[in-house]
Amino acid sequence: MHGTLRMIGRRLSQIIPVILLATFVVFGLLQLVPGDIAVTLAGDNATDVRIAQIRQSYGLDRPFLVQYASWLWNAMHLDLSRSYLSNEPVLDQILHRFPTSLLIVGLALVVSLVVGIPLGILAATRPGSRLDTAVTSFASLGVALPNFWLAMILVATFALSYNWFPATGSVALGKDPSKALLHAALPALALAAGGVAEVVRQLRSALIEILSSQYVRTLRAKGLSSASILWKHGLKNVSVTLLTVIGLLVNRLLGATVVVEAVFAIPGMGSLIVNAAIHKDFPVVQGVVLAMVVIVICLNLLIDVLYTILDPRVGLK
Amino acid sequence: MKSNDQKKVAASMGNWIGLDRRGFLALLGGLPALSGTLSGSALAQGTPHKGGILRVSAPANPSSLDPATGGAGSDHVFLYTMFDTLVAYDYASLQPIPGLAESWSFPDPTTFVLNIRPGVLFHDGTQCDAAAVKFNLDRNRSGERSNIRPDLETVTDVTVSGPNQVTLKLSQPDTALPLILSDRAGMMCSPMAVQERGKDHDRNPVGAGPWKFVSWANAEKIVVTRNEQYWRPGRPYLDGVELSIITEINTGLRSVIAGQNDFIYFLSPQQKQVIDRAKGLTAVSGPTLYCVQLYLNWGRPPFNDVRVRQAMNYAVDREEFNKATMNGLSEPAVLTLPAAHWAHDKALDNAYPYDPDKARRLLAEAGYKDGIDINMIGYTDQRSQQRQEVLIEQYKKAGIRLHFTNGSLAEMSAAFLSERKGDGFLSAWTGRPDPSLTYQLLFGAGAYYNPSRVEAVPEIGPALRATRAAEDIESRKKAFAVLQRLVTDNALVVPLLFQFEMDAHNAKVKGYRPNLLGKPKFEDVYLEG
Amino acid sequence: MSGAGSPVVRAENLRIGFPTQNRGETVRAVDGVDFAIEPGETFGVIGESGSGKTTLGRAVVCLLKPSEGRILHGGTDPYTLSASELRHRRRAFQIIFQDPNAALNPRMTILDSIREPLDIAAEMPRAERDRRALEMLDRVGLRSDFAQRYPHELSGGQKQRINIARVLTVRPQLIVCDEVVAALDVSIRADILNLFADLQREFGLTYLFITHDLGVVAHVSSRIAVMYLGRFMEMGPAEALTRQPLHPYTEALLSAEPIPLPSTMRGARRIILQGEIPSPTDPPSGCRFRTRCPAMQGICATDEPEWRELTPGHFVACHFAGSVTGNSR
Amino acid sequence: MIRSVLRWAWRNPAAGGSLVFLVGLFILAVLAPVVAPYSPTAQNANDTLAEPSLQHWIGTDDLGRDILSRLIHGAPATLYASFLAVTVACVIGIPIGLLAGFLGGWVDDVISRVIDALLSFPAIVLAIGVTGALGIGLTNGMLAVGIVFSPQLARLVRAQTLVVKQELYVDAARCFGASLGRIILRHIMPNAIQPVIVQVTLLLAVALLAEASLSFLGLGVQPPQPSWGAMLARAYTYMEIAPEQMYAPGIAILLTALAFNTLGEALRVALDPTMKRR
Repeated sequence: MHGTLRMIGRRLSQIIPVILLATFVVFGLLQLVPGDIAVTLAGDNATDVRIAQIRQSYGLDRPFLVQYASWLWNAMHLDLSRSYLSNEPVLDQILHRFPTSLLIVGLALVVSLVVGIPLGILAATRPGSRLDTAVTSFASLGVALPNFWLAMILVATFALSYNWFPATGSVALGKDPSKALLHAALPALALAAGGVAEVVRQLRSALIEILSSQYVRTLRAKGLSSASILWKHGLKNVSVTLLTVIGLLVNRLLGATVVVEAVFAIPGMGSLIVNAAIHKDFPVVQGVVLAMVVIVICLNLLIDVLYTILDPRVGLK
Repeated sequence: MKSNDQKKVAASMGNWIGLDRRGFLALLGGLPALSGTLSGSALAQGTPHKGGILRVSAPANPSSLDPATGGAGSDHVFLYTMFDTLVAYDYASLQPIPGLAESWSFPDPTTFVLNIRPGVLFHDGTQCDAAAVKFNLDRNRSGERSNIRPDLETVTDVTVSGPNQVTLKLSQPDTALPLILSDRAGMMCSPMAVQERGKDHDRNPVGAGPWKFVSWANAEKIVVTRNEQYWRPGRPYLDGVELSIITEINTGLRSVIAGQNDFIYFLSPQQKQVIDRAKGLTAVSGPTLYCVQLYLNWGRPPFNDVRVRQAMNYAVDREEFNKATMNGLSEPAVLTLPAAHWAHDKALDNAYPYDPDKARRLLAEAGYKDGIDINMIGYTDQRSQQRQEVLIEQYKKAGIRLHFTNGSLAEMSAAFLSERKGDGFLSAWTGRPDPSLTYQLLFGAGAYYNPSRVEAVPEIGPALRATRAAEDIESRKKAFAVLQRLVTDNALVVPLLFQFEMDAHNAKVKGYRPNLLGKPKFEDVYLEG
Repeated sequence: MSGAGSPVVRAENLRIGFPTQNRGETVRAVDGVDFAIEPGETFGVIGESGSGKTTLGRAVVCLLKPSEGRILHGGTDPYTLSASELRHRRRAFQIIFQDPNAALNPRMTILDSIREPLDIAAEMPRAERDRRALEMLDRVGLRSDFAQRYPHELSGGQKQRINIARVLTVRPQLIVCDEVVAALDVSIRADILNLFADLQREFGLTYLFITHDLGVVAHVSSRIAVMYLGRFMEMGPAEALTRQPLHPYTEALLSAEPIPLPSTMRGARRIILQGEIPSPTDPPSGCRFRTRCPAMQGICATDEPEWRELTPGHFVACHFAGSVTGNSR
Repeated sequence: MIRSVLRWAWRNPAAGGSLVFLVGLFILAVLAPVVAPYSPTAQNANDTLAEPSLQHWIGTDDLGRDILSRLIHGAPATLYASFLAVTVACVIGIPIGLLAGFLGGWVDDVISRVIDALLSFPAIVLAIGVTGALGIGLTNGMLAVGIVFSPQLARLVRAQTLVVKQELYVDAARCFGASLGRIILRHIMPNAIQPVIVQVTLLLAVALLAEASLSFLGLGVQPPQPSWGAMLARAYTYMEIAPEQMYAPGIAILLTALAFNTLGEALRVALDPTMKRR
C-alpha cells in the first residue's frame, strides 16, 4: 500500500508539467493558425478599423507569451475565462458539453466490454475453431471500419429508413434518461464497433498466451476443468490486460467522438473543440484541452492504481 | 448544344421577368397573393389561433443576442423573435413599412424625423419611448462595443424632439436610413437592461419583440416565450419558439424529417428532393438577396484588366452552375440584386451570356494567349467544394485555370479581404436591407469587402452618393440603374446565382411566408393540430 | 603483492553503487575492493549470486563507472581520457559474458560479428579483416562455413567459441570471463575451459575469471579472490586458498562444493550456509558475513574486520582468521 | 527472398490475399489514367446521382461524374496520404524514441513528458490544430497526421530501445570501442525495429482512416482532386436522396484498411520469435 501511495504521489507530480506542456503546445499551435477570431466577431459589418478594435479589446494584439501567461494565471484561479465567440464562461460550456460526450463514450465503452469480453473468451478457449475464426474476422473488420462511415450507415438505416432512433442531437441524461439513451444509442454503437474489436483482439491474445503457459498446462494435467482454470487463473491474470485496453479505449473513443458527433450533430465537446479551433477561440480550446488532459491523466492514474492492486509487483518497478 | 443552352437561359430569364413579384412568390410558396401589409395572411386553410411551441432547427449559433454587438448575418432569425425594429419591410419587395416607428419623414435632406409608436413596452416593463430610441441609436452609432457603427455613419446627432419623436441630424443626404433601421441598427433594446447587464446583455437580452428571451444553451438551443404585453393585437400566435442549433443542414433537415423539429430554414435548394420525398413536409422557397459570387481583386494583375474580368463573366455558364449546384432551383445572377428587388434594372439581364470563345478572345487581347492561372480563395465545406469543382471544370473550357486555397470562413475572409491574398474569392454576399449599402460595401473606396480598397473607376463614387440622395423610390431606381450599369460594364464582380431561401416544415406549421431578405420571421406563424 | 612489472589492471578502493527507485537508497554492489592483476596470470573471483562479482567484472572493462575509487588500465585511469581515446584504448580490455547467445547480435552473421571489432578499429582493408576473422574462427575450432550463418543456428558452445574468437581479434591485454561456462552444457564445459587455457598459453593472455563455481575457478586460476556482499573476504594463491582457507565463508564454499574435489581440498565437515545473502542496500554492521557465519562472536557485529595479509600474498578480512579455520580443520 | 514471401503468403491465405489486394491497388493507382473509364472530373449535369448502369458501373455522383473513375483516381491520393503520414511519423518518431531510450536521464525525462502530453489528448484534435497551422490540403493534413502519430512511434521505439540497450551485444560493442552512432545504427535499430515495422503497417490503416476523417471534416483533399474520404463526405450530404453513394468509397476504405491490418498482424506473427516457436 505504501508503494501505491508513493506511486500516486509520483504520478501527481508529473501531472503539472504534462498539463503545462499540453496547453502550451495547443496554444502555440493555434498561434500558427492564420486568420483570427476578430474577423468572425466583426461579422458582416467588418471594417479594418473595427477588426483592429476588436483585436485590441480582446487582447489579441498582445504577444503570444503574454496571452498564454494571462490565461494560465486565470486558470490557476479556476477562471477559464469566457469564449470569444459566445461570451459564455468556458467552464459552463465544458460542464454543459462534457456529459453529452461522456455519455456516448461511456455507453460505447460498456457495449465494447459487454460484447467484447465474452467474444474474446469464447475465441480464446477454442483457438483455431470456426467460432474463433468468425470472431477474429469480425474483430479485424471492426478495427478497419471507419466509424463515421458506420455512423452514416446507422443513420441512413435506423434513423431515416426505420425511424427507430433520432437522427440527430442529444438530450441531457438528467432531463430524460430514456430519451438521452435513445439519442446516444446510435453514436455509441458507431463508436463501439471499433471498441469491441479492440477488446476481442487484446483479450483473446492475452488469454491464449496465459492458457498455453506451462503453469496452466500443469493445472490442466492435474485434472482441473478448462472453465475453472479460466475463472480462477486466466481471467484474474487477464484483468491487467483489460485495464490497459480500457485506458487506451477511452482515449481513442474520446478522439473518435469528434467525427461521430459531427455526423449526428451532437453538441458535445468534440464539436465544441473543433469549432473553437477553427475559429481560434483560444479560451474554449484551452479549456477543453485542459479538461481532456485531466480526464485522461486521472484515468491513467486510476488504472495504474488498479494495476498495483491486481499485481503488486508492478508498483515496485 | 450551346445555342440550346442559351435558349434555355433566355427562357428561364423570361420566366423570372414575366411574373410579377406577388404572383412569383405565390407560385413558389404555394401561398395566395399577399397584400404585404401587417394585417396580411388571411389564409385559405383554417384561421390563425394562439398556442403551441414552434421547434426550429437553426443552422448557426448566434454571435451575440445583442443586436449592436453581434456580427453574423445568421443572427437575425434569433434577433427578430425578441426585437422589433423601428422600420419594418415588405416581405416581397423589401420596401420600408412602419414598425416601432409609426411614420418618418425627411423635412430637409439632412434631417430625419421618426415618430415612435406610443405605449410600447420592453420585456422588462420599461417604456420604449423617444428617450429609449435615442439611447439605442446613440449606443449603436458610437458605443464602444457597437459592431454597427458604419451603418449609422451619416448620423451626427440624435435629439428627443417630443415624448414620442426623435430627430436625426445627418452629415449628408441619406435616404437609405429607413431600411437601415429595419436591420440591426433599428432593433430596440431596453436601456435599463443594457445598462444593468453590461456585457451579459449579449447572452441575456431584453427587447420589445413578440417573444421574450428564456435561455441560451450555447451552440445547442435558444428558447423564447410569449411577450404577453406585445403591442400588436392578437400577436404572436405561438406561445414560444425553441431554436435548436444544428450546424450541419443535412442533419438539421433529418431532425425535421424525424419529427424532432417542426421547421428548418437556410436549407440548400438541392434538398428540395429530400423534402418532397419525406412524408408530411412542405417545402417553402423564394428568392433572396443572398448572392453566390466571385469577388475579384481589381487592384492588381490580372484583374486590374477589365478584359480579364469580363472574360471571367463570359466563361461561366450560370444556368449550368445553377443546375449542378442548386438543382436548378435558384436564380442565375448577373447583377448583385435579384429580379424581384425593387432596385433591380432589367435592362442588364443579358449582359454576360455564356460565351467561352469570347472569354478566350478577351484573354488573348489582354495578353493571355495560352490561358491564365488564377489563384482563388474558398471555403472547405462540402457545398463550397462542390461549387469549386463545377467552376474549375467550366473555366477550364475557356483556358482559365482556377487554383483554390481553402480554409474556414474567418481565416479565408481575412486572407482575401484584409491580407490581400489570392486574385479572387468564391464566397457570397448576404445582402443588405437597403441596396445602397450593398454597393457601398462592395465597390466603395476603402470598403472592407473591396480588397483593393480603391474605386475601380472614378465614376463609382458619385454614382454611389446619388443612390442615397434621391428621395422617392422611382428616382432611387434610376440612380441604381446608373450604378448597376457601371458595375456590370466594368465586370467588378462575377455574380453566379441568388440562392433561393429553402425552408421546410411539417403539417402543423401554418402561415409561414418567406421574405426577400431570406431571414425567416415567425410573427405570422401558428400551429394546427 | 607478488609479481613483477606493472599490473594490467589495478582497482583502488573500488565502489560501485546503483540508485534504487526508493528515494535515496543505493545498492552498493561493489563496496571497497583493492586488487591488481599481473600480466599473464588468471585471477579468479568467486562468490554467490548477488555478491557483486559481475558488477566488478563490468567495471574493469569500463561498462560501469566507479562511484568511488578507480580502475587503472596499465597505470592510466581510463575516465581521464577523452571519449575517442577511451574508445581506442578500451579495446585492450575485453569481456566474455555468461550468456553466449545474448552477446551476439541476432541480426548479424557470425562473420560480421567476429569482424566487428576490426571494423570498428578500421585499421586494415576489408579483405584483411575478413581473413583475420576467418583465421580466428578456425583457431577456436569452428569450420569456416559457419561464417555466413546466424547465431540462432548455432549451439551454446559454438556461440561461446564465437565470442572468444571475436575478442581475440583485438589481441586484448585482459579478458574478463564472466561465468563463461555457466550457461553451457556440462559436457562441453571442459572443452571451453581447455580452449581458454590453450589460448592463454598461445597468446599470453591475462584473465579475470569470475564464477560462482569453485571447481571452475580452482581449475584455471593462479590467484583467487572470494567476494561477499561487495567486498573481498579473502584473496590468495589458488592452491593456498583452497588448501587452507582463512575465512569461514571460503571454507563454507569449499565444503558445499558438489563437484568432487581432490581430497586435499575438501574440508573435514560440511558447513551449510544459513539463510539468504542480505540486501546490498543495507549490509550488516561490522563483518558483513556475520549474519550467516557459524563462528560469529560479539566483536563481529561492532567492528569491521581489517584486510590483513596473513601469509605473503594471502589476504583475509576476518577477526578470527587463522584461529577459527585452523581449529576447525 | 521472393520465393519465401510467396511461400509465406501461401501458408497465410488472409495475409496473402491482403498482399495481392494491396499490390493490385498500387498498380491501379499507378495506372489510374489508363485504367479508369472516364476522367474523374468530367461532369454531366443531366446524369447526376445515377444508379449503376452499363456506362457507369457503380453510378455517378452529385455532379454526374463516374464514381468508378473517381474511386480509381482516388487510390493514389489515398495511398500517398497513408504513406506520407506514416513516413513523417517514422522520420520524427523513431530518432526521438531512439534518443530518449538510449541516452536516458534528463533527455528521456523531457521527451517522455512531451510524449505523455501529446498522447493525453485526442489525436484528431491535435491534427486539426496542426492542419490549421500548416494550411488545409492533403499533404499538409497528412503531415499533421504524421506529426500526431509520431509520439506513439517514439514511445514504442523508446521502450524497445530500453530493452535492446541492455543487451549484452551492445555492451560487447561498447567494449570494442564502437561509437554511439554505430551502436544505434548497427545494434539497437535493427533489433528494436521489428515491433515498429508491425506498428507501421497497422498505422497505415489508421492513417487511411485519419485521411478519410480529415477529408470528411473538409480539412483533407481539396477540389478537384478525388479521394475516398472526400467522396464519402460528399455522399453524406446526399444521404437521403442517394444513400447508395456512400457504399463504394466506404467499402474501398474498409477493404484497404483491412488489408493493411491483416498484413500487419501476419507480420507480427511472422516476425515475433516467441510466436514462431509456438
